[in-house]
Amino acid sequence: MASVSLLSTKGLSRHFGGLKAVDNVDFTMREGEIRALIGPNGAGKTTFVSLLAGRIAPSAGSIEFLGKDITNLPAHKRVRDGIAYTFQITSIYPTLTVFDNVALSAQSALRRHPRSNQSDIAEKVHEALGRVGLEDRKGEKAGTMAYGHQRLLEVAMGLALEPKLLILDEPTQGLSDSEIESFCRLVKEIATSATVLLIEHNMPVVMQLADTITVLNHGQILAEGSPSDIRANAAVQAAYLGTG
Amino acid sequence: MAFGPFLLLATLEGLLQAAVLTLTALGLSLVFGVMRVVNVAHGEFYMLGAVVAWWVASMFSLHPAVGFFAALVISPLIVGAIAFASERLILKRLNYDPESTIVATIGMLYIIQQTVLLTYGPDARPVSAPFYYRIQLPWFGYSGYNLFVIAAAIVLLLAVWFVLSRTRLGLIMRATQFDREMAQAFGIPIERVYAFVFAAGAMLAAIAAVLIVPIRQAHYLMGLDPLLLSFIVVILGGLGSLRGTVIAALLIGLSDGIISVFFSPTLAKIISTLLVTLVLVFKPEGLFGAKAR
Amino acid sequence: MLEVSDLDVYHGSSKTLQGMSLTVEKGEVLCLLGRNGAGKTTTLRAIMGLATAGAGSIRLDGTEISALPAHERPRLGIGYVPQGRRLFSELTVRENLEIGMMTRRSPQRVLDETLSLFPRLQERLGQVSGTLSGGEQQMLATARALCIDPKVILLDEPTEGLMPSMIATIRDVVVTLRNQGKAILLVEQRVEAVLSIADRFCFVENGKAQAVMPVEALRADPSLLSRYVGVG
Amino acid sequence: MTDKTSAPKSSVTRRTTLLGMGAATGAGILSSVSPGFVRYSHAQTSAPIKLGFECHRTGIGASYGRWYERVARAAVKIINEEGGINGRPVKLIVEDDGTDPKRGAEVVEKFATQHKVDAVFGTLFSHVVVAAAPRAGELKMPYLVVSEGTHVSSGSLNRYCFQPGITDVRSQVTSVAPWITQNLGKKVTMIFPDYAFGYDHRDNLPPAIKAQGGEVVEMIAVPPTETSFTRYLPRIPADTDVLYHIMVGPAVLTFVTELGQFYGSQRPQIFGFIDSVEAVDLSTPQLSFLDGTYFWEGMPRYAQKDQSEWDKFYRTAVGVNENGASIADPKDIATYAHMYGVWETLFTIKQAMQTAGYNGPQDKAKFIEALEAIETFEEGRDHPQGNKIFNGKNHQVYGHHNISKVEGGRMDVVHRTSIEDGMYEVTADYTKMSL
Amino acid sequence: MRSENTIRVIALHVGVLAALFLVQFVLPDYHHLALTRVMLLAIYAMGYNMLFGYTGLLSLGHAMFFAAGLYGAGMTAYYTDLGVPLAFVIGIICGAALSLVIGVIALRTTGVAFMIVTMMFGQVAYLTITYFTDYTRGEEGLTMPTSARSFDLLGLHVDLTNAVQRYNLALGLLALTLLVIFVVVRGPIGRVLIAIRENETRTLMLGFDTFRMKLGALVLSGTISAMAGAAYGLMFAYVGATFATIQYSIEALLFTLLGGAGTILGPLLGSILMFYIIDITSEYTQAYLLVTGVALVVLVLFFPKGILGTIRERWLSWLP
Repeated sequence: MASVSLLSTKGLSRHFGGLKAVDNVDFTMREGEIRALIGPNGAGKTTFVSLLAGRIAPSAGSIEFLGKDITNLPAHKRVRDGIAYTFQITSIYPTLTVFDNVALSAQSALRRHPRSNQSDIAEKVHEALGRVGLEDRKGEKAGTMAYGHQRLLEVAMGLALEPKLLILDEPTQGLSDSEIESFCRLVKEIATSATVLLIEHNMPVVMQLADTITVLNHGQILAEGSPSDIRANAAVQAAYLGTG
Repeated sequence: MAFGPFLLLATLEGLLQAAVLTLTALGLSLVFGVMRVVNVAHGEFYMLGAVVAWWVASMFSLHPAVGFFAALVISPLIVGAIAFASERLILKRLNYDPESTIVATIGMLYIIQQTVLLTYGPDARPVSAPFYYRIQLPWFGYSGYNLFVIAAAIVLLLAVWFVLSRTRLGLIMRATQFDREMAQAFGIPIERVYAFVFAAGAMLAAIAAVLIVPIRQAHYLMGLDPLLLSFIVVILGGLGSLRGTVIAALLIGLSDGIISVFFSPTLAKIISTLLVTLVLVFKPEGLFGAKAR
Repeated sequence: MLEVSDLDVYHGSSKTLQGMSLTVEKGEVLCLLGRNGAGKTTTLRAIMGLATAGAGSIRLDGTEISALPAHERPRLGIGYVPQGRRLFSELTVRENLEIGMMTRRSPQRVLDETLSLFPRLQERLGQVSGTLSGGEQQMLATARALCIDPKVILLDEPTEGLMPSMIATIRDVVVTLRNQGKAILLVEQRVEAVLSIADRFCFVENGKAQAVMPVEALRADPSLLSRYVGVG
Repeated sequence: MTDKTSAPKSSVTRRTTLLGMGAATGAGILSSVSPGFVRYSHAQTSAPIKLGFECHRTGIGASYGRWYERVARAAVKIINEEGGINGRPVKLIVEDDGTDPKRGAEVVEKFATQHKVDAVFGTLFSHVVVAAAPRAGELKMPYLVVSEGTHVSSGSLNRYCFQPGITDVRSQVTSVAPWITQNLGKKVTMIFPDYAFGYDHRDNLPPAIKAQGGEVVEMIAVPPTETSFTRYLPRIPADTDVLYHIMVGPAVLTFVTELGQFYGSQRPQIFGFIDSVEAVDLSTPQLSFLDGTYFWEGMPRYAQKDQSEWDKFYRTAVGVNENGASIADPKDIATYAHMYGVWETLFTIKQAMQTAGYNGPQDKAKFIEALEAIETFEEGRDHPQGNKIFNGKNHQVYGHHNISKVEGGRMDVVHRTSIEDGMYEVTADYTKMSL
Repeated sequence: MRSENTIRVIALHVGVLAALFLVQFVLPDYHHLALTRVMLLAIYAMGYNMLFGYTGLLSLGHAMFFAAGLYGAGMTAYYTDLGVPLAFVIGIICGAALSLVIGVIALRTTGVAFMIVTMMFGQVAYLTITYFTDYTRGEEGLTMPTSARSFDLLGLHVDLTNAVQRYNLALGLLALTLLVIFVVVRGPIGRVLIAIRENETRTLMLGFDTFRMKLGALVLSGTISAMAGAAYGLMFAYVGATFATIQYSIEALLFTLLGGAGTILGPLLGSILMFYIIDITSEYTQAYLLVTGVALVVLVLFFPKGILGTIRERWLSWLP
């Protein structure tokens, strides 16, 4: 491929006891794309992105990000390098205000820029909240907001980290149809400034957003290709229907 | 004294210490195992057991044995009832949140201790042993009652083991310990189990106290030492593991008796506390926990 | 037999069930289908009293049980086979079954019948259940629930992670139970499994039953699946 | 909460200093309207003299505290019946220090600044004394302890600290050592608490025994929190002639019991300090082993055949029967061997205040000087334990000691030391410190 | 809205300090002295709150840090001629060093294990003090010599036996602590600490080295507590093992819980209230610790947020 590889894994594996949750995965992402990661329950999707984000350590294999081996880098340092992870289950700080939630991310990102101050943080927070459309709620306590807004806040926190790679773990879960629609617009907008790795069950969303789809099953890559390729792939159908 | 006889004495003392410690620590371990509650007031239940024993024994002016055995029955019951009530009134309302229950049991510690101070007073008071029999060995004498305590503790331990592993009650408790929600899904009233376990844990401490009080006297501040030692034993043995608790109590009891002769007892305490702390940090399942089961 | 109507369940401040309704009749298998997090497991947990229900009602044989404490519900005859089996893994097979027997003081007959369904467990009564193979564990989890002699059985993804042969065994047992007249509420991801044993199925989305229909409808129109579950 | 009747001189100095510091310009105005000056303007003579009693009501010193308080109340009652001090009634104010050094220091502060007492007395446990003494000195509060420890006599405290009611450990040890070596044996093993006053024994016994040609063959220190002692006993050398023991706290009974079980009848001679069994009934079955052993007693617990009329009077006044137990409750054994110190301290306060013409806190210096001027106490109602010599330089009293033998569940005096037996060279001199 | 709050918050703190300064002119002697003590205890509790209230780590061994300051400063003053200011600094350094060592080990655990580990370390510290009796005089403790009761610093002569100077010194230290905590807590670091308290994994995934942050919080907390200990020992001329007992660790917890964990002024309020509650009840009963017990149970059952925490939740959301 012509474009630069942003992230790649080689032989990445993670075993829990006898279970091979992620098994020898070679995976590459190009800069600027929207990649969807799909697969049936228990296929190892969440384990795989946890390995990318550094939440768990791999049993074998290596991860490279921007040409640098990050396999042994602790999670917080990967974030500083530009990998942001938003949680599958909403994981905001419910007792803090929306502003403070995002300010934490902004603060983390701004450490890369020396001599930034409180007003720089505020500026970044405004920008991130503006992008997800939560600007007028910055004074609210995050936990009191509606679920859909909490998901957006989660994304804003990811954005304020100024990631090069944004991992969205089931972002549309629990959202209503209209919310999903605006969410898709948001992801497309995000993709103009960052590479997006999307784990999603909602196939219409995947089909609409993804440039490339990777299908995991039993911890291995079952298929990879454009949405139309995947739609036509018999093995994928089989995996979903439980015969694989 | 020559080393041989000395070792014998240290062993006897160590066994006595271990016997009492096992019972006390078992109570703490049971409560932690089943309820996941760290009961900081455990030592006060021990103290309460001794104080109630004095009170019961002093009501019977017949042969000391009558008072003692009456205390052995009544004291654990009263202590158990108090523990039961405090579980219902306090711990249950906290929903067994680990950190809140620690703070609450610290509060209970003071409440029990200070209430005893108000009612029983600050003196150390003796309870007569059911019998006095001094065994004269060639090198030193030893109290026959101490041997009785060791034997009684072994009998009690076997009883606890039997209840836990061979009875319905034990099965219910173990099921609750492993998966509280599934226990509920199979009709086990876990709230009642919790209250019972908390009371039973306190009763074990109380029994240990009744056994020891003819040797050590009842005093309102006597609860802190057994508490810390029980913590040490439970951590070493693995939180919630019965077999580990017994092994650790023997280890601590015996080594304490022997080490403190070669080193200062304070130094022995410093070293053992430090070691146990490091065990908790670096091997949180305990030395004999989990895998030994 | 079992009737859930307009049930709300909160988890923290967010609603995981909002207005869930379903009924399961004697001698039928109702299968819940839906995406991850749609509220299937929560529905089962709410019926067992393990998830706190807000508004709504749960009736068993016409009796309202939603106010009962969790431990009293199985005593009315609801057997639960949870996701991930959740055996008392440090207890032996026999002890796990004993706990089931204790729930409603089942007669010995129940144990005999249960073991006759799972002969492999009969051979392993003394074994610590955590050391069983995955399939055996699933058998034990099911057997444990059967030991309470239930009228209603709730099964949460019983075939998850099992080998095909084991899946067949579980399926056969479910069919046997249905034929015995028990009401079965099944959560299942594998459409194939659903098609082979369910009588009716129910799509769950956003904590609510979106559609209930006989399984024939799904057989006739597989696109229903992608519409509701988003597969394919 | 403040006492409007006393004259808080210290509040004036505080405000003056504040002005001096220039900490606030408004201070002058504030202080001129503050109530301190108003209060100071009318002195009074009928108001009571307030004595603060720092009491070990709780903690390990509690049994002492209970009896010290009874004695203090009995003595104050007599003083008031006889017209008080300088025509003013004495008011006793009791505060519990929990036998805790930190609280002890706070209690002294509370006495000085809230109750505004004229003197504080009564503390027993030496760690409490050590913690509270500096605060007493800085608050210029006369602090009369009944503590036995050598901290007063050794000069490590300050000019406001006195011990006029009871001898110090050094004196006790010095005076009994000759009797021990002459009557019990020359090879001594000592068991003592690994703690403050245990050290006073540790430091003073070996030289005293050596001076008599004897030898301390082993010193066994036991942590004060220890609850079991058997494991220390094998360290007693077999050739020990005399076992010298001193224990304190709730575990004393255990100690004696375990000693009994360990030795049975084949025991060395045993000499102990009564502290080991203070407030403990000797007829407790576990203690039968003590029969034939000896104890140091400040004042004999059991009424002796030659009981003085003063002992008789004092015993009745503090509610103790001839067996050293409470008249009201014969199971409640007194700390009789020590508690006379409280009684004698109170009468000493009265004596010194009268000599000084004490009329209020402004006369504190005169009160201190009057105390320092005392040279002897005559045996009498005010000093029922016996006559004594007081050293105004190190603020310590010296008196007789009793050595009693346990027989048939009671103790009888077999030897009474002379005052000179307990004297030693005094190096401390508090009078050089400023007041 | 934010800046308006900031003004209010600053006004509140300045007001509290000003009030503490002004009350010394009207307070009766005893309360003047008591407040001196309470202010030092409040510093200790504020240090504790840094860890418990803001970072969410419940330590049951904080007395060891107080004691590190107490003994570090006290023994320096007792055994050397380095002078009071240097002794004070040494006390603080001891506390900082101890908290660093303890932190590196204890922070490997969380939750209940952290509580037990800190409690055990606290007990080890206490036993160590009693073990080295030859130097520390164990339970009896050390009384500061006259030479350590006054010092000259920057041309000022400070007399520690003088109640007024002591009060204002304590107030100065309190103000300093308040300022440090205010700056830390209201700034970016405070936000991260609170984030760790609320959700540590998430904070890690936002790119913060949570272990380092927690360690920093523990060291700051231990150092502030040690400063309180050093000041306490030097000002009140006594150093003793009681200050290292578990009960003393629990007092810090109690003060903080009562006033409101995670509020800047909570520990101060809690210290003042608890001191007077115990002081007053001890006049009526010997079992004054009963109050401590009841307070702990009632707080944890009904007011887990403490006084200021409850006020903040119900009425004044701007309260720091």
